[in-house]
Amino acid sequence: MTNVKEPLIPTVCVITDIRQDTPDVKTFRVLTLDGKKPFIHKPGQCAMLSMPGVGEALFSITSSPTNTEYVEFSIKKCGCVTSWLHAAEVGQQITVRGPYGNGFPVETEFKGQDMLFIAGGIGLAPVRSVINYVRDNRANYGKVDIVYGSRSKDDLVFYKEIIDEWKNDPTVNVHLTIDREQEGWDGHVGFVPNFVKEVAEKFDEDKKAKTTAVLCGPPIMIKFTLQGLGEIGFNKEQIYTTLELRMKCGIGKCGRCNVGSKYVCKDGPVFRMDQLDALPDEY
Amino acid sequence: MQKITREALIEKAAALLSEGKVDRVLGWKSGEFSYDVTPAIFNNVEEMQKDFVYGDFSGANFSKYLVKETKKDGKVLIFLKPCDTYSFNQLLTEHRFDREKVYAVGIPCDGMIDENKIKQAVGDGILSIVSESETVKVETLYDGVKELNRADVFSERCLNCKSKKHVAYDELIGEDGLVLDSNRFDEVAKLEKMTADERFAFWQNELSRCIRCNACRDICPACTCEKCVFDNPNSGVENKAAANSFEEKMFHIIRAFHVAGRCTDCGECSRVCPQHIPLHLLNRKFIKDINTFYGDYQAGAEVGSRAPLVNYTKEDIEPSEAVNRGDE
Amino acid sequence: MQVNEYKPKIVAFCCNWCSYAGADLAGSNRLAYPAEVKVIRVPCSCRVNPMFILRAFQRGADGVILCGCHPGDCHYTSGNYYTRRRMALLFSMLEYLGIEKERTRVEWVSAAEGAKFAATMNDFVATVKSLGENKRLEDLRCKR
Amino acid sequence: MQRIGVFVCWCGSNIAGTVDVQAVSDALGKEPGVVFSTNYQYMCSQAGQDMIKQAIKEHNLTGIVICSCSPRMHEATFRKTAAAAGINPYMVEIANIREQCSWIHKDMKEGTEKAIVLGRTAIAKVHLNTPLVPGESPVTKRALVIGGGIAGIQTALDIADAGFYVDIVEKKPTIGGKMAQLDKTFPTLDCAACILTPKMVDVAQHERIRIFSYSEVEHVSGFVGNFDVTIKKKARYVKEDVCTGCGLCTEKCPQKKVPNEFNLGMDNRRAIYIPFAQAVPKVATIDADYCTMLKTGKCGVCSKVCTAKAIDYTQKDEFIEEKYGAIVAATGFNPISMDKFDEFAYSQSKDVITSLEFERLMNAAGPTAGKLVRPSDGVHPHKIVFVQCVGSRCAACAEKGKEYCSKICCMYTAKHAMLTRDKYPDTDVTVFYIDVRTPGKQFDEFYRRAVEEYGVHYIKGMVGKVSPEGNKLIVQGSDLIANKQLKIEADLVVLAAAIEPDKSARPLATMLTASMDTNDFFTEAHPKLRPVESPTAGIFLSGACQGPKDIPETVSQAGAAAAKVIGLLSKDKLTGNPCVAHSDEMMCNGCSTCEKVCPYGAITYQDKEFRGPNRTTLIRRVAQVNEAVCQGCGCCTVACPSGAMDLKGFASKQIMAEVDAICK
Amino acid sequence: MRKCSLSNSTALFNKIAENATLYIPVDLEKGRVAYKKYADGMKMSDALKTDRSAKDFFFPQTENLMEFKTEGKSIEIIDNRSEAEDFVVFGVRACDVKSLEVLDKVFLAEPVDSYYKNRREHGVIVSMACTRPTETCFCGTFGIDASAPKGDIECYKTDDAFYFNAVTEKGEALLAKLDGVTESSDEKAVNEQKEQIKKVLDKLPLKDLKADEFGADKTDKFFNSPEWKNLSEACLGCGTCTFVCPTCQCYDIKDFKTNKGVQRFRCWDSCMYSDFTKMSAGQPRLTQMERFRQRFMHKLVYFPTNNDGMFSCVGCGRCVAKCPISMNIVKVMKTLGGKNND
Repeated sequence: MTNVKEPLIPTVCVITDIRQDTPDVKTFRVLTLDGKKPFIHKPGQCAMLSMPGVGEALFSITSSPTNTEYVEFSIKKCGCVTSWLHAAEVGQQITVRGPYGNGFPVETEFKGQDMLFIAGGIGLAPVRSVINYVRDNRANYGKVDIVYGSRSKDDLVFYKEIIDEWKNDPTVNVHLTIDREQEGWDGHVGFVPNFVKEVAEKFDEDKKAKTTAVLCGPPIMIKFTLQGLGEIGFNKEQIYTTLELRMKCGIGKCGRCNVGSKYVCKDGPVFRMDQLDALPDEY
Repeated sequence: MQKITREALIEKAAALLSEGKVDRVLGWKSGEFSYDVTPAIFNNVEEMQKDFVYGDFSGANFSKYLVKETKKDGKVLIFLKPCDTYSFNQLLTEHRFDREKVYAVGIPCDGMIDENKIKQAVGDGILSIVSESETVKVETLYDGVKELNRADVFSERCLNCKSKKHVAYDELIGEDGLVLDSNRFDEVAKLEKMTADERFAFWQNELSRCIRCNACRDICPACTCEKCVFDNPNSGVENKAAANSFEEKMFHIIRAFHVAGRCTDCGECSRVCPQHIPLHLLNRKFIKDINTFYGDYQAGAEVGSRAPLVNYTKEDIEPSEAVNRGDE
Repeated sequence: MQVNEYKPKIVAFCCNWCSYAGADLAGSNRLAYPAEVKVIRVPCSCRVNPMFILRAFQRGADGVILCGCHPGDCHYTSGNYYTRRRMALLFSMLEYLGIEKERTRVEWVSAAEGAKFAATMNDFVATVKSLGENKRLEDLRCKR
Repeated sequence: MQRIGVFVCWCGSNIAGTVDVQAVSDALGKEPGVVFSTNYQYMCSQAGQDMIKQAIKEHNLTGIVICSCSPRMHEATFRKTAAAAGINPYMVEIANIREQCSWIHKDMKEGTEKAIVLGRTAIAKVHLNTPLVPGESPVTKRALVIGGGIAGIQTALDIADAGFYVDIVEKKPTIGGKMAQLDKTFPTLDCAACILTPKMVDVAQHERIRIFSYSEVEHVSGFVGNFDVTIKKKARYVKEDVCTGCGLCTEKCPQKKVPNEFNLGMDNRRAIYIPFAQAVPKVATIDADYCTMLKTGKCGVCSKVCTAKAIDYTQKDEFIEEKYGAIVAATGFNPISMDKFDEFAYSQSKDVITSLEFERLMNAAGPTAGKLVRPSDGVHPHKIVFVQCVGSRCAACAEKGKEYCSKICCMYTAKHAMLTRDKYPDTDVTVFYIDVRTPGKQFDEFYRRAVEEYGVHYIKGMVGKVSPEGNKLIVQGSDLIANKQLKIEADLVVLAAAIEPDKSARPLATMLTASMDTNDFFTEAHPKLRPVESPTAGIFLSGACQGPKDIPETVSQAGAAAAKVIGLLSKDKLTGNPCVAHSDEMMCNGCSTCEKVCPYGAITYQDKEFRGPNRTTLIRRVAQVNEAVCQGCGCCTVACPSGAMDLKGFASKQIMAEVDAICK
Repeated sequence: MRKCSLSNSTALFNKIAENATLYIPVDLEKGRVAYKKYADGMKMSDALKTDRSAKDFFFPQTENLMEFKTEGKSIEIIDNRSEAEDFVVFGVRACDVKSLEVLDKVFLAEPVDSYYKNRREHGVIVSMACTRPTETCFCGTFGIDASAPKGDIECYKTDDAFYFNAVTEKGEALLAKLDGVTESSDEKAVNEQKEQIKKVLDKLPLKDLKADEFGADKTDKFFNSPEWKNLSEACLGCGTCTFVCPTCQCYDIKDFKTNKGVQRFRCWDSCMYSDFTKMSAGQPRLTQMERFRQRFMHKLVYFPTNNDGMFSCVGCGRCVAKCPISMNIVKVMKTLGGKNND
């Protein structure tokens, strides 16, 4: 196990930085009270953040494990805890427990593979952790393509990082798209599934075979992207996604996050598409 | 009163189904033992002939199922015992189901049996229960056949039956009965006569057993909220399990209060309580008070009546008088 | 050593039009009543949900008093008539559960009855004081 | 999470005298969400308000808590301040640390502690406040004045003169009210009729005023700017538009034995009558209780003599429905009944009369044509005793009298005494009084003249008993100054009966949802700052229905009420109260419980489509609140078992947060 | 094997109570049976089952996890668990003994639930064979032997005596302390009782109920069965079955604002509740059918899949007796279980 001591008792941490990414997404930098990272994690893992009296909720860790200074969470305002967090200020303490879940197999299955990252909207949050992990361990992976789309330019999370760092990284191909035409946008316009198909269609068969796709976004996007990738010859074994379902305890005991016999918080949240297919349709 | 047989009901249902007056039947389905009868939907006579039962354990009040059933297509046949008809009317008053989608057949009832009383009387291992007019023959694993008086194993609520009269139906099988003079408030009166300390001890003992399974609420024909306040995180009173005696009381007081003036005293809450808490004594207290303070009122007696808590007179009793009646 | 006098917590719900104004009048006339009484302003006594009253007890109140316009004087015509029925039933139920009936009260106080407001509060606080702490409807968690 | 600013007001020493305001602002500054906390001498002053505005901008505040006087005093002020600084006015909460804290507690420690709790409570509430936007509703540009006495007349004239339509509803056959019954008025002694009747004529002739005489308000619904009123025009069996007021019928009517209420029953009138010569409208009215034709179907004299053919025995009560933007209550007063005052022998002797009866006796148009004689035998009285405060200031005898001072008796008694002495210098006049109160312009001078110039005997003391003995009245009383018991033989005793609101006021108040005090006087929205408005929006108060008043006061209040009405009617739109009920459709089960308790009929039901599980559509019956009609009482919120109904500004969660904060 | 005559049972209970808090099943009014903290002279119930299972001792209905104090922007966590005291639960039947094994699989699996573990370590189970199993019993379906339950101490009550046998170290330690009130004995009476029980078990109406069709990796076989709809039709969505169930362990974690801080506690939750899986993003188990299916799939398929074939139903029959509408796992198994259960 990682550094989880009492599984349900969290650690007090402090928000040291808040960045407004999009109108409804903020990224929170979190450190322990003595200024350290709260935990060591794997890309794709989650952690439980809470404000006592407001509630506890699970968020994917957006920062890469290779970041030695802090962890970050990018959070979309949608419920009670998230609204509270969005109203919080730097210096606010919160409680943190985790990390939870299996994470992406970056040190095993992903090694040596070409990576195709596909994300829509806030779905980039967990994927960013892997992208930066891969960039920081560049030698271990093949080519990297990132397809990312959102409703509008303003809704692209991490836009600055994408433009300043990813786009400037010669080893990474960034493909951005937005749903509808917008003034001041000269990039691609269209939905992610079609765009992915466009991008990946250009891969030769060899590359297609050694590419692993990491997919995260709204269910409808996932559905059509899968369909598209299938059409151009991707296997389900090549595609990974991450689920975030009704998790409460984070340790596979409270009984609500199972899909069939798998607990999302423990056995997931990262599933390979073929594994997911084997589970009953209840997610 | 004539005994209604399973066959008579199947015959009635068969006729209605074949005439196309109804599309399905809400009825009682036999179980593993003599007493574990389950509400079920029967789509045809064959299904009924296979599993439909009507007897001493067909006590469940089906009215509440109409909320769900009338959202579906087609018309449903429901058999209503006299006490069920009050809930039926109350639900109609509150616009909770579509009357057009229901065909209600009133059936007489001479009281249901409480299997727990049988279990208490004969012990473990009940293999069969055969009902006769005055007695009940119970075969057990350990002691052979025992004969019990029906009257001794009647459901508590049937012992205090308030009415044999059907207040709603499309069709009646058999003859209608009368509204009865019941002694259903005796237990409440007994409690009222106790000292405050005794009452407190009584309820503390009863309510402390509550496991908050919500069976009382979920079976209650008056509890048909889209979302109960106790389940709604925004209500400010949501709680899942009573953490202490306060929350036990809170839940039961508020639940009783929310159904005050709407509760028909069908007794389902006490019947289903796995902890055997006499919850009906809370509801009956409100009914008794309402009758005393504001004049007799029977929820569900007629559709559209104005419940006491949504009504008033200028001469109503003051709260201080309401609690000081026993002092003189 | 100084013995700490028992100070009950009293929540008073007052309707905006009569009783809250009555409380204000008591203030304007400098009619003293114990500081243990804290008023919550509601538009009408009929806004007071039995849940609020139970909530107050849960949170550690020792007495809850509900003040509204005199029957017939409701700013909203009929609100206090409903209050009267609701509270008659609720209080009767609380008593049925063995909870001291003196901890809850409904009093009709008009905007002109500053003196009655003060007298009522003095009397209510004294009554609750004589009962002592609320033990039968308490939630110990809240007291921590 | 709100960013809350806390502002603690000293109110000079009003608050700071018993509350350590610094300690309060310090303590509240530590509460969660509070980013700014301060205190100041007068928060309501311009400087104080500027301070709030500045803090809102500097600290980017989203919620405001003011610890000050009652919200009934300055809530509106501070809401405006907040709005001026750009935040929603409903993000302001007031902690009442003056009326409900500093003024009632003497101990600094106690006061400070309580003020902190009250502040915390307000903070807890503000945390859950949401910006509210009031709805708008149109204003019907017509006013209704209920009561046609001098108050109603003046109000109606002023409103009409400002260009708005006014209807007066008067239950009697004529307008004029009490003032029409008076002889002279104090302190100027000018004749009441001379100054009143021209105004009555003005009303009758005003193009924007309609008079519904012999009419009553039957039903009122709606709300400020939009009242729907049903007026019952009682059948008077005379066609109002046809009758010329010639009065022939009133002379020919064979039914002569009807007590004349205008003269307080001291003489008789006919069954068909015109109350007095200057009545407006000058139209005859048949008293159905006495008319032989209406009772037996035999007579018809009046119909026969009426050349205008105005008599209509088949007339029925007529119901008129009209919309109004504002309603003025001007229902006036009556002397209380003397039935319970047996000690003054009012019911035993005809020569014990009330002051109003005396007024009629002195009036040239009265039963004796102005000649002062004893009602019993018509003999001129040589000794008159006036008894003041009969039923007034009667704290000990609340079951028969009134606790309050009736205010006008001292002056009219002085007037009566003076007029008596002036007309009949041979008549000896004695006045028993508790105190003589003369706080009005020229009042004390008037009273002094009665004593000094007219030789009226004023005796401080109360009359204990009046007993008829032969044709005399023995008045037993005490002279508190001489400290002796007196026994006076009088010919006439005049009782200054207390005055009380007209009996029609209470049912009217219920219809108007306007509040009343224990004495059935209408309550004003604020005793000092809003004395002519009822707390119920759109209802205004004119004259003695709000409290005892003399004529000048009544007229000035009538004008003031008119000004308020004009202010209201001159608006095209009204912004409503945003603190209204709101139904959460997802929670509502359509049971109709809330609809049944709503006093305004603001709740209706609608079948609406909702998304069900698995892409199905559900149709559910759900409650809808008409925000323009809802007045925000919150009755529905408690009736609703599922908690779907909540009240904006007084949400369940907010109230519970307040409860929590108080009980902490 | 140790023996203690029934006439000496008060001394026995007193002796146990000297060492640890003792809970024994007690008969209450109207046929209720519940565990009560033993007090001198208290009479033990002979009833087959307590209304609520022994689960409550280890996984209580509500339990405080921790407290928080907040001031300004800072938070303090206070782990205010009280030291668990040693306790003994007397007379736990085979099904309930097995249920603890099921709960162990959940709570003692990594990461270990220390709250549960703490109680488990401090609790001693004295199991007792069922001499009079009832018609709702079907522990045999899951391979449980009602005649030989294995608590920390196994206990057999005959007409005249208690017989004890320590099973675990904890049991041995406790039994050793009872030397003064027990005597050594052979196993004859116990064996006779076991034989007797076996005969009765063979006569139970549910003796033929088989679980063979269910078990690990059978998700596909049952998940999409059309029967779920009919089975769940009448389900009220109350939590009775889950709360009387000795193996149901779903919980919720909630915060309660006290007057001074925040208390985080956990309480039982039920997969039958409509809001169990509700979250801001949606509801994966939309109707009662899905929730109903979840409960039985979990007991009969998912749990065995994750725990080497162990079912998370122990056949105690409480849900069979308590369900307000008499729907239960037996009916589910018979309906879904194909030919074996016809």
